[in-house]
Amino acid sequence: MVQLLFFYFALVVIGLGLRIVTAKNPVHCVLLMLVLFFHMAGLYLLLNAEFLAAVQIIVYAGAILVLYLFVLFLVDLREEVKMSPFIKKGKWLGIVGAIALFLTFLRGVMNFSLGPHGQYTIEKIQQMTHTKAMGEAIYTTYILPFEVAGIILLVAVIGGLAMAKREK
Amino acid sequence: MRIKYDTKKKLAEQIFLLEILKGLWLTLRRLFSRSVTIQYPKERKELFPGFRGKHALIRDPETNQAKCVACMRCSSVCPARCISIRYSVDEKTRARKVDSYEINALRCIFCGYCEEVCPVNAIVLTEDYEYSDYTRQPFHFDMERLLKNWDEFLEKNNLEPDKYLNPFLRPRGLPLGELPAGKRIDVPEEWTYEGQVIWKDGKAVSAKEAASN
Amino acid sequence: MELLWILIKIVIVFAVVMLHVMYATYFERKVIGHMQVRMGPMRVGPHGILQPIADGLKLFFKEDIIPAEADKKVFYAAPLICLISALSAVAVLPFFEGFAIANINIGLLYIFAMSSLASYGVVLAGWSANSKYSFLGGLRSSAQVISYEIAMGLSLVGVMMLSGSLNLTDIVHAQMNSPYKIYLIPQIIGFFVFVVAMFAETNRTPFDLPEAESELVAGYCTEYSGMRFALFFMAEYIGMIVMSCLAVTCFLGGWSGPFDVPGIPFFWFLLKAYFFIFLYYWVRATLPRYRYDQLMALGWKVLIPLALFNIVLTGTIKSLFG
Amino acid sequence: MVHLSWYLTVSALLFCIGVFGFLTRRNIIMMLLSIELMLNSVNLNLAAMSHYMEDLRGQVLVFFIIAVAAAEAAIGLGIVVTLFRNHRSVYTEDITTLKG
Amino acid sequence: MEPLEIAKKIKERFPDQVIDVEEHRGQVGVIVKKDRIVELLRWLHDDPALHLNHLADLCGVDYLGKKDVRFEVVYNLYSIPLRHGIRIRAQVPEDDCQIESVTSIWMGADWHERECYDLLGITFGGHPDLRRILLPDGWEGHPLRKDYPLDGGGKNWSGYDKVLERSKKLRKYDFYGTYQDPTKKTGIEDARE
Amino acid sequence: MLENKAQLRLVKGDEATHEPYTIAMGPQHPATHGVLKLDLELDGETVLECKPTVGFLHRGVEKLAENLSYAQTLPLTDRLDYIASMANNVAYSIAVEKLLDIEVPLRAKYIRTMVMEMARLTGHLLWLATHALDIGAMTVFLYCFREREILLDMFEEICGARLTTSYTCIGGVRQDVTGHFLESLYDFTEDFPSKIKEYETLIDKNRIWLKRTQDVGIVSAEDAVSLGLTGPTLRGSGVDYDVRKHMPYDAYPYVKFEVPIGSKGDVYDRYRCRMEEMHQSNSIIRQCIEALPTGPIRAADAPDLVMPYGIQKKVAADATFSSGIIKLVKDSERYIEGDVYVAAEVPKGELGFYFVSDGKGVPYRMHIRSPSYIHIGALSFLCKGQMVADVIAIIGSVDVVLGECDR
Repeated sequence: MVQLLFFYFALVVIGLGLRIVTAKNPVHCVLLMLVLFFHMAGLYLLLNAEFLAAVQIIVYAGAILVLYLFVLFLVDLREEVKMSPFIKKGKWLGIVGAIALFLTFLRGVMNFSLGPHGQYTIEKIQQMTHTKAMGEAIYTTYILPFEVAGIILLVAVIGGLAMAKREK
Repeated sequence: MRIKYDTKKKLAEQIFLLEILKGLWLTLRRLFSRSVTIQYPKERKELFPGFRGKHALIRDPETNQAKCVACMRCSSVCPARCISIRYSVDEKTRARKVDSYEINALRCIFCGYCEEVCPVNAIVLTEDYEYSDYTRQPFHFDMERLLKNWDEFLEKNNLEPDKYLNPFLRPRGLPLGELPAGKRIDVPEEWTYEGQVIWKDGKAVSAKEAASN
Repeated sequence: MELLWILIKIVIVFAVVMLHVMYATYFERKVIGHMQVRMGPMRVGPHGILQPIADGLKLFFKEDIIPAEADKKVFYAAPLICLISALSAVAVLPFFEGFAIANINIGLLYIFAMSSLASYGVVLAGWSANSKYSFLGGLRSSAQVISYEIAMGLSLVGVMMLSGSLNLTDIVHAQMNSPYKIYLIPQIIGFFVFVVAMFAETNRTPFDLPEAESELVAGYCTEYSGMRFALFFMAEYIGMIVMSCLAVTCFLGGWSGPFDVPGIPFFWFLLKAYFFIFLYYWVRATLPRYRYDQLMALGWKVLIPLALFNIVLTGTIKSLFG
Repeated sequence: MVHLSWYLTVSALLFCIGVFGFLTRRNIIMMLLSIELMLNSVNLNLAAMSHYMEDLRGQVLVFFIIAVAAAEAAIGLGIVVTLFRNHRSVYTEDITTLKG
Repeated sequence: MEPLEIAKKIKERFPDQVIDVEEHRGQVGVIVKKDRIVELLRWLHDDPALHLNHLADLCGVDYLGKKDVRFEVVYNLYSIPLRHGIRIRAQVPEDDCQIESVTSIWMGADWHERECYDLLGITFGGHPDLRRILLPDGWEGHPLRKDYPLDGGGKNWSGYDKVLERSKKLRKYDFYGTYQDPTKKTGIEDARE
Repeated sequence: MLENKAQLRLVKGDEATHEPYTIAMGPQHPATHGVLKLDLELDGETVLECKPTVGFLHRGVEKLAENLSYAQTLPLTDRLDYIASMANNVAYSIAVEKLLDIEVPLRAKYIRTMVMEMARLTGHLLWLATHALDIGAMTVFLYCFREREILLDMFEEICGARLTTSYTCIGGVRQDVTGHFLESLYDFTEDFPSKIKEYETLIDKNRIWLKRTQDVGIVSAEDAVSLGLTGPTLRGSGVDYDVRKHMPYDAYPYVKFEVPIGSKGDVYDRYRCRMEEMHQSNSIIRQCIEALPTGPIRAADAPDLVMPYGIQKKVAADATFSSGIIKLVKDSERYIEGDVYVAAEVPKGELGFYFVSDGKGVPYRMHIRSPSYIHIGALSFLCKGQMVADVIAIIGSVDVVLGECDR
């Protein structure tokens, strides 16, 4: 059952990924990306990371992708769909590069071995719920990165505002 | 008079949305009040006499024909020019005979001038307002149809032909001397020039009464 | 066996929700009608009781018009996105003790996720129709939904802090064990923010500018007709119902009541939810509409600071007395 | 039983797709979207490892990556909007000058 | 101030411009030449003793066959603070059918003048946007001229012809199955015959 | 397939310039109060340029009037401002009476003032209804219609029509009022202030309403006069100009009323002005009822309805049918050459009629100075720099009717 689900999610994710980088209409790309995020969330659920699944949808699908949509609407798409989506002669270069990279990765994956196990076993996480476990980890051990992430977000907000602001 | 432009609210009003709550209270009260609408096809509004509706030619009870004498006043006063009359003149008596009398109700703007100027009260705009149809043809009233309209109107409202009163047949408040003979019909006292109403002590009374008191 | 039970639950909840949607339209027209000293639907059946069925039939059999210049795929998909995201949110609502289709640990987050997806349907509907009015409506709506989502999420943080859980059933249980029995009293600020955000999130008056008929004709659904329009309509009403249920669950103690009504475990829940749905109608009959920038200002300058203040207050009180 | 290597393969594949998209797409917005794809593959990788190592480190990192991805999207798209304002174009070959 | 006094003042200020002063039912109209009309009206508007700041009405009149000068542009002026008014009638001959625009004095004159141009064909020099307003663009003739044929000259407006053509094209969809091509004979008609 | 954007530009043949987002608001749009079309150029939601297009309802009333007698044109004035047609009737009648020098009897003057103020109420009620609906307060709409219906019923009682009244005639009114009418009107005036309060409860202090109306569509006093605005739209800017006070007609010199004047000239000021005007109208109606004198309702020298087109021409020889025609021929000296401009204060503003007579029974030239026409012309000035939602509020606040605008 779990394997079946995994294969379904994995196949859809790969297929959608391919479609996204090749589709002509950017809005369709974004829509497919939305579906991809859902399947990504499904994979997270298979990994018992329910909080991550929720965050994936709320932040990625609910916020980031909408931002992409907005910016896409700013650009005149009517012309875009008439043009080839790829840069000149870049397509084959990209395919070759990507395949080479994949082969390298595959080599790494084949020789990969896990390090020592930690303390958060699946049973423990399920018992205290994933959200709580994440919370405890973030607010105790990883409090400094958390603060840094907060600052990065703040910087991003200010930077975004400054850039998008119209020159008077 | 300069109007107030003072909309500053007190702090309590600002925080507790008092004006919005007042509005909500009003709509809630109205939820339980009687509604004012009329469920039209089931209920109908009572019309006042003189409503300018479907055209009709009054049938003279004596001759059973239209009263029209073809004076052409209605057709010449009609701003929309929707009345067309053809008549012939009797050689001997110099009397006119109406050959055809046609009203194009689709052109009519229902101003009521025709019934007001008619010296013999032949034409009338009846209080019938429901005569829609799918084609244009039924709105082209000829004489027969106009007389039939009159009969239908009487039947529908259970009226007697000589009891029908319409303020355009005898304009309210005009002195008798200003009216042509045909228009001098019996009307309630309130409609006559002498019986004009005025306002006195919180109610409408006729001028005569007001003078006698 | 368990799967079958879940399926049965899904069917029941789906049927009940759909019935509610149908009659929510009817009661909306009736309530607003009587508030406006008229009668509302009266012709179909006694007091127009069959009106929703007539409307449904009409919408089903109406011609489905698609603008020639529309992006057809997206145009088809947009109402479905709206409807599905609205319907999925129903799955985690606990209607009475032990009855929720999915009793998951991140129930609250799940509802947020689903309601944030609804903005896709709207913005894509606005874009794909290739009509300027639709487009403006779509943009307005998604901006509105995204910004009010933040206020709504923050307003519920207080509830999460008090109950210590994201599971809706646990939240109700925590409320029953709390001193006031409902979170309305300790979380009055959060409740206020939530109610305002709830109106905005579902695009209802006074925040109905995405479909403000006097400005943008009908906003994002200007070009939709027939069944596809009905899908948007259903999504809106399901959204209203979900938001009302969420308010009941998080602030009014869910299915608990002053006394148990035997045989009807969901009595109190429905009663409270109906009150919120009535509130939607009531406000619609009373208030004018905000302007777009004012709406944004209200969200960002009033509601979000208020919600943050509420969080700080709740945290302080909880750390001092809890 | 799902093996860790399966997750890693899926993740690697998705990453390569992202790389392909980033290298070849003409539209800057689509390039940014490809980066999101790559970030997602990394997230999957981390979450899977974290799951199999029975440690939360990886998942916490995923959480941070999502947060930073939001920041990245905001900044990146802000730049795109500015570019579009100045050049009336979002295509890589149209944007050849190093002006703001 | 009485209208006749105003007329007198105008005569004093612009002796060569005023042609005649007419009084009718207590209202006074000053007939002037069109040459210095803007100057005259600006003076009327700005002079503190007159201060005719409200342009109540602006319209054109066609005196075809009645007067030597065919057109007149009529300005009905009123002073809101001083409560007096006067009418200025500027003569516009047919062969030089043009007068200066007063939009620089009254913003509201804009649409009045467009209407006057639209319906009477008097052009206003210096008007910012002199287009047809009540009638569609591409209308032929100026309907309020006395020589405009009452039946429209037997010709349809070109835009109407376009609409007719378009409706003919759309008829091929035959939404309700009611349209019958007049060139084709249908079975029903045969049956009737 | 095109390779890049430069090629595309070649195909399209134009530079990719920044075009503003344009929206055609109308002619079929719920908030343009008829067939008004506004071409809005937007930057985001801010209006850069607003170009009104009118004429969709043009019927050529002025041309028609040149071929109809004075009396026959009167029903056409119903169709100008069709939501307060009584006021147009009165305005037209007083203009013709000035041209023909007819003195109206006092009773008719009072009745006319009464119905004119009723028309003002119907007009303002419909304005408030639609204005509130445009801003989103839909309940006010139906509350206003509730009262408007009562007024329309009264119109029906005295003249037989609810909307296209044609109630006045040259030299008076066509029908006398009835006792029932007076009583129901009096009851209405007793009740009406509380109804105004009801509308005000819903919107007057409401923070959303205030936000939507205050500081929106501001027009200064100088600009307002220069634009030719009249009526409450002008008075909202603080200019004290009311035709009823400045050039009194009918019974207005005999009744006491005040003219509400705003200060800032924004939508809210115009709204308050009209609301106050409703109170004033109510009081005028009451004074008219109480002071209604007895006497004729038509002037003795009023021309017959069947006015001949050419005075010299004798109409259908049978003058015996009517006393009117004899009278008319006798009075033919009053048809002389000349021109008059007479204005009246209708709900929308100053409705003026400019007549040129060449001594016949038909006007040689009639020009209608319709307030809505001027107000729509001012829209592009008012809407500049506002937001789309404000455009709606501004259209509502200047209160236009397209029947009057397009004529």
